Amino acid sequence: MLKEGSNGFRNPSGCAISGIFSKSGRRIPGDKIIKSIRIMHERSNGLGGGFAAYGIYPEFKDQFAFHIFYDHVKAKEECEAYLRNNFLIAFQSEIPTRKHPNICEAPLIWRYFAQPIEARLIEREIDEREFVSRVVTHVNTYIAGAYIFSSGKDVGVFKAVGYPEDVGEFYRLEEYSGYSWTAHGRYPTNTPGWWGGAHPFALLDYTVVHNGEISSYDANRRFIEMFGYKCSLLTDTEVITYIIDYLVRRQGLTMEETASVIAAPFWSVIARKSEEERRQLTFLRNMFAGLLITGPFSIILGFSGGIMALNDRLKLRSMVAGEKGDMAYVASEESAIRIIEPDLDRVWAPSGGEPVIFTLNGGEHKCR
Amino acid sequence: MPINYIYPDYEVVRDSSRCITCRACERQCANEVHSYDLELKCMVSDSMNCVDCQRCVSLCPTRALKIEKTTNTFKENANWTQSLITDVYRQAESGGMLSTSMGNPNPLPVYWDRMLINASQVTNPSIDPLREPMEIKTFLGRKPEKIRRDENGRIITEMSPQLELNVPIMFSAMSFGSISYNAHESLARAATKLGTLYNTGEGGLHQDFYKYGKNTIVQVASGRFGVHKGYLDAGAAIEIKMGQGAKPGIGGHLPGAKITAEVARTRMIPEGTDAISPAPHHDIYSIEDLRQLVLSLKEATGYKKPVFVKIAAVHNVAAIASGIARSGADVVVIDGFRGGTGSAPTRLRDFVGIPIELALASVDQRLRDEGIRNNVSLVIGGSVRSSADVVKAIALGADAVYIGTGALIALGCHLCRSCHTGKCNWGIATQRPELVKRLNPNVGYQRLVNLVTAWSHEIKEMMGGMGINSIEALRGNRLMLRGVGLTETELRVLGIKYAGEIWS
Amino acid sequence: MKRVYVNEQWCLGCHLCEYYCAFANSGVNDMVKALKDKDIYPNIQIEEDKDVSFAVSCRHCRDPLCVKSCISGSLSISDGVIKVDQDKCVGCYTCILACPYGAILPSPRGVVQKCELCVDNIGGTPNCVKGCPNAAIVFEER
Amino acid sequence: MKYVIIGNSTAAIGCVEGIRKVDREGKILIISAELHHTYSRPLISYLLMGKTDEQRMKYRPDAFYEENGCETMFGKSVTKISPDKKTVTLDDGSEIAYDKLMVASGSRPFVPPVEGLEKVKNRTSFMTLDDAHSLKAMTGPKTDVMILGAGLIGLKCAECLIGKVKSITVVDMADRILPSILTPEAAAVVQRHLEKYGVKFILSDSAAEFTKDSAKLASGKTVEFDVLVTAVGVRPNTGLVSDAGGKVGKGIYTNEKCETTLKDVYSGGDCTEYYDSALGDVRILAILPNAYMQGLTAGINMAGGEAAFEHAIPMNAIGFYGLHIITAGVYEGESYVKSDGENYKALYFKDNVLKGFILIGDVARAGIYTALIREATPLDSINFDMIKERPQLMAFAKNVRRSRLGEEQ
Repeated sequence: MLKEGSNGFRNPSGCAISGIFSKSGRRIPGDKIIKSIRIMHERSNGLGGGFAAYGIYPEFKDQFAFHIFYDHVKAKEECEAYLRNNFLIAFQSEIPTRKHPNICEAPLIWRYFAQPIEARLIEREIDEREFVSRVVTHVNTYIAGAYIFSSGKDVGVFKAVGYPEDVGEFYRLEEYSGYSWTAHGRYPTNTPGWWGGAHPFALLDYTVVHNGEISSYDANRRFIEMFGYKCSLLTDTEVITYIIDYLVRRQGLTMEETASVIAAPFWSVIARKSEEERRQLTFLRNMFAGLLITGPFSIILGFSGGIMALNDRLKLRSMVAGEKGDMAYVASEESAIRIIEPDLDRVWAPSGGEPVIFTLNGGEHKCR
Repeated sequence: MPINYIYPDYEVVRDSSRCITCRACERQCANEVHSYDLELKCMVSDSMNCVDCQRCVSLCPTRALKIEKTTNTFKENANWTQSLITDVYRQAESGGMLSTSMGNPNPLPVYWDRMLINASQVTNPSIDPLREPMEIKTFLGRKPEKIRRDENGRIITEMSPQLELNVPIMFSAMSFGSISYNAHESLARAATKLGTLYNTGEGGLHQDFYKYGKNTIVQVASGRFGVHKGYLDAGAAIEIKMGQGAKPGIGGHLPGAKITAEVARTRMIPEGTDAISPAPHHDIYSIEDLRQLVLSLKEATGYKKPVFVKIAAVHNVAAIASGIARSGADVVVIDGFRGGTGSAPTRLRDFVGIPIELALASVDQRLRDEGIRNNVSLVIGGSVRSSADVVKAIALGADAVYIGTGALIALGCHLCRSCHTGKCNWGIATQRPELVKRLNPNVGYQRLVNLVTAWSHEIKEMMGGMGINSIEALRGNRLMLRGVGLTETELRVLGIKYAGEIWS
Repeated sequence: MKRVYVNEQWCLGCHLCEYYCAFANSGVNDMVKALKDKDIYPNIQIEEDKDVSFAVSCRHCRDPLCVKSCISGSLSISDGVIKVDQDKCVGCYTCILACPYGAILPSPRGVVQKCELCVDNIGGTPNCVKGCPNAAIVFEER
Repeated sequence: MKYVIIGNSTAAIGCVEGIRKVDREGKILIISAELHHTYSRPLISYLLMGKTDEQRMKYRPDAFYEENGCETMFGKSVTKISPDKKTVTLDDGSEIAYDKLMVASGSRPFVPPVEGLEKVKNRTSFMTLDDAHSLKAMTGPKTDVMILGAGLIGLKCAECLIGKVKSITVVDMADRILPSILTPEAAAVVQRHLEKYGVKFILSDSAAEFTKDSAKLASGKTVEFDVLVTAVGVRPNTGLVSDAGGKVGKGIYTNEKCETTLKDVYSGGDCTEYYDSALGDVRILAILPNAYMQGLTAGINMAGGEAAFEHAIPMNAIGFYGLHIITAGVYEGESYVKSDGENYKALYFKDNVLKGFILIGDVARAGIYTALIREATPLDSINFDMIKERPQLMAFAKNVRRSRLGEEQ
């Protein structure tokens, strides 16, 4: 079986995405997002589905929550040894699943709530997030058969090969409640079938669900890899996640600024802006030229305390946003919003390149 | 009667049934091939002096002329080819090095032609440049490593000096002296009109062209001809020429015959003296010395202008480029071994250096491996022949390309490789006034503008086909290239997959 | 009105304009047939001296002395173009006496000939302009 | 506005075209004693040579009057101008009112006061189409023709008779042919040429007495003839203006606007005198281009426009049996002469300007010389050696060439 990224295999795909967000921080059970993504069944083909949920681990909210696939026990042993060498593990368990007729060939799926060992941070002179990011890269690159697919605090990614609604049922998501949910149904144009290749893709608390096929992939990949990232899956989602991590976490850009890099306004649009805006937009486009993403995409980026939805600047993929009270919705199709909230206060199709950002209680967009 | 070992390579063929004896061929041939025979009342030719520049053919109003490769053949020998044998005769006669000009004509691999470009189908829409914006604006210059903010949290947008190009194509260095005043004017005006840059080469900047300074790269080469404060200040950027693809490792020699009063004044040397550029810069024997020159030039110009460092593509080019990227230079220029020249020893031109495609791929990868690709922009030259070559160069990782030979061809050059004789019938590589005037810059500049405009359209079409609507998304996007007819090693160096291999 | 203008800076003295002119006025559609083994009588002529050369043809003056001087009424202005009616012309050469450019020429028929901007033969851009290899002759409004 | 034009030749046509440059509406009435559509007088010799015909020798196309809104009154003569009443009186006694009047009354042949002239049966002058018709009717292959006068008219008459009559004898009291435009040296070239075609010349002699078919010359010689052509000069028709009180010298006086001294009366053409800038004096320059330009100037001024007639210089283009002669200006000052049998060139220059020239044979681009005279171009501003060689723009300074060839003229 060919995994994404193995032997240079790159698998572009079409998809369905959906996101639900409570601006007041109300915790919403997981069946709602399943209902939303289910309606877009036709946009997936059963070769991958997944979810990201924020606020689901309140009891471990200060611990990094690692979700890991193991192909075999040996990998688990090797990975756990590596984790124990670097982390104080507060709790670990298999992730609860239920038997599902449409989900098969499941790997071992474990989760760990852990905190980096202080001494490891000091000896490397880095902060815990950088440390965790390096650990994730190390495990995913060097420990054969182990794959960390979720690594943020108070956030969890759940994904598998299958239709997303089946994946949701498999992971018993109705038992989780979170203030922010995103979901992804995959329609890869090739036959993979590796669980790690499903979406969302996550690093730290950044999770990305993405529908599209970016044409700038290798330009983006070769640029971002200069900064210690290793694009092992060769998927768009992976590189987008790294770009966001790089721009937001490492360069300290706000979400809007990040959007103006990856879906930069056209020069002709920049030319019409005020002097100050023009200077900044030109600066960002020039400095991060290699991070401009072209080709069709719609993404929902989840982060602690918010989500951002963004289309490519030509809006080559459908994406609709809606609001009702404290609830915000984003999905590939309006139906996926209407099915869970028929009576919306507002519904609109965001323009290409225009980020739609929702945060808890209107808080800072910036995610540190 | 001495033995004449050399038979002309090309023969003038005149269709006397079409010749109207207008004598345009005679008047236009600086090599004095054609003449009118008063007794025979017809035109006659002596092919011995013909360089196959095609001037007469192009001007003949009745198409009565053509130039044919001679069929006079030495006994066939795959090892001792006719041209090698002829070269031996020449050297046995002269005792000197063989001289030639323009780019390497030998059938060495052209990697551009072995790379094919991708296009979108179904999963990712191609983009129509006639309907959607298609951006090829390019900035050259060092990029900052970190975002910095002021006390109000605003991003500080000051950065190292940048050049803004409307097209990722510039005109490469060709000195006034090696090419004519009118050729320079054509390049300068075309660069201005196109919103790109041309390069003075090492011959200084004629005072008439200071007004095109915003679109001028002023070169500082080993001879330091024409270099002074005003010159450095005049350009938008400064290029230190360490080497040239056509003749890596050696300097230049502009014969006194080409040092006319204007050339002499511009170069700041006496009229009629040979202008000899040393092989190395005698103040640069190491990378540290280069850094000093880079910084000296920046100091001299108030840190307002990006400094380019141009090197020939040689075996160790990646490491050298890496050194330059850390020298304070803003742009690294790599010139491939198929690049042109106004004059070079034949053997050097043909056998020293490496192909630009491989050099570019290796330099770009090396700079990324070291995480310093953003420290410098990467410009390449040395036989970029078409818009497809430009697209491939950018996909391999170049920020922009230099075109020299292509620009000269647009001006009329037929690659007769006789620049060194100074008798360019197209008014390009000559200083003889009656020949120089043959290149009307009003025409020449428009032809250059047309060429680059046409290439821009083609680049945009190809980008659109790939689903890319901004050149930066093409830069280094090697997934967009596939190889054909290449070995594993070549593919590895180029960093591309073979055509038909699965997506990667 | 568009006229033919010459710029000696770019004239190469190749004389091709003369041949293209003679061809345009030959009434033959093949240049070889029109000009081979024939003396040519172009309406545009190159003046040459050492390195300087330039073409001269009718300036199509707004206030033309030639037309005013014509004794037979064969020179006239039609839409700004000064034309000669060679059937009416008797070859008195008063126009040659009058034209300050020397742009009216005796024709082999014994009358006079002059540039008529190719309006009645090829039309559009005059053939000397088309044939000039260096844009030393242009056809434009000034 | 009503314009009345007396005459129907070059100056009259120039006047019509001048008026119409300014005024497309005003009425124009052309009154002419001749019955013909306007024709070019100098073409009568070409007519007889068969180089043109009556249709083609029309000075303007058939539709000219109609297109220019002209009424014509042919076969009528004006006998009187009344500038106070602003009327003209015709030979039938009728009066016609005008707002502006153009007198383009031309000239008439001078008939020399020689005894017995009235006895000559076949006699004509050679100025009008009717003269040409008469001459044609009188002559044939057996005719001996005597032409009195070796000027332009006499010689053009001789030329057109070559080969058509038995003999042509030209008599002139001057010592050379074309005395008004050629120097003796130049005249000899032309004379030799005409003699080749059988024309006989008797110069420095004059007719003392005629019988019906012979002339006794002052020298005592006798010339027998069948036909006599008198071509000893012309006299301007100035009577209408002088009778009305207008100033008349050698011809009708006009200023540079072509106004006579009579209010609203203009004049131009062979009936006027004018200032010869090359000569620096007043003279009659009875040549066609000047007539047209005077007419044009008058017309423009009559219609309320502004024009001035200046730079009039004597100039002539004439040819005899393939030998072309172009002359202009006056022959004074230093000279440059070059001659090679048929081709002859003489340039006359003084005070740093070209004053005159004579070209015989090779006359190509002569207008460049004419312009030097007309514009009084300082000779030290051009390459005079070059221009002596042949007329060429190369002789001018580069910037002059640029402006002449690169700017709208």
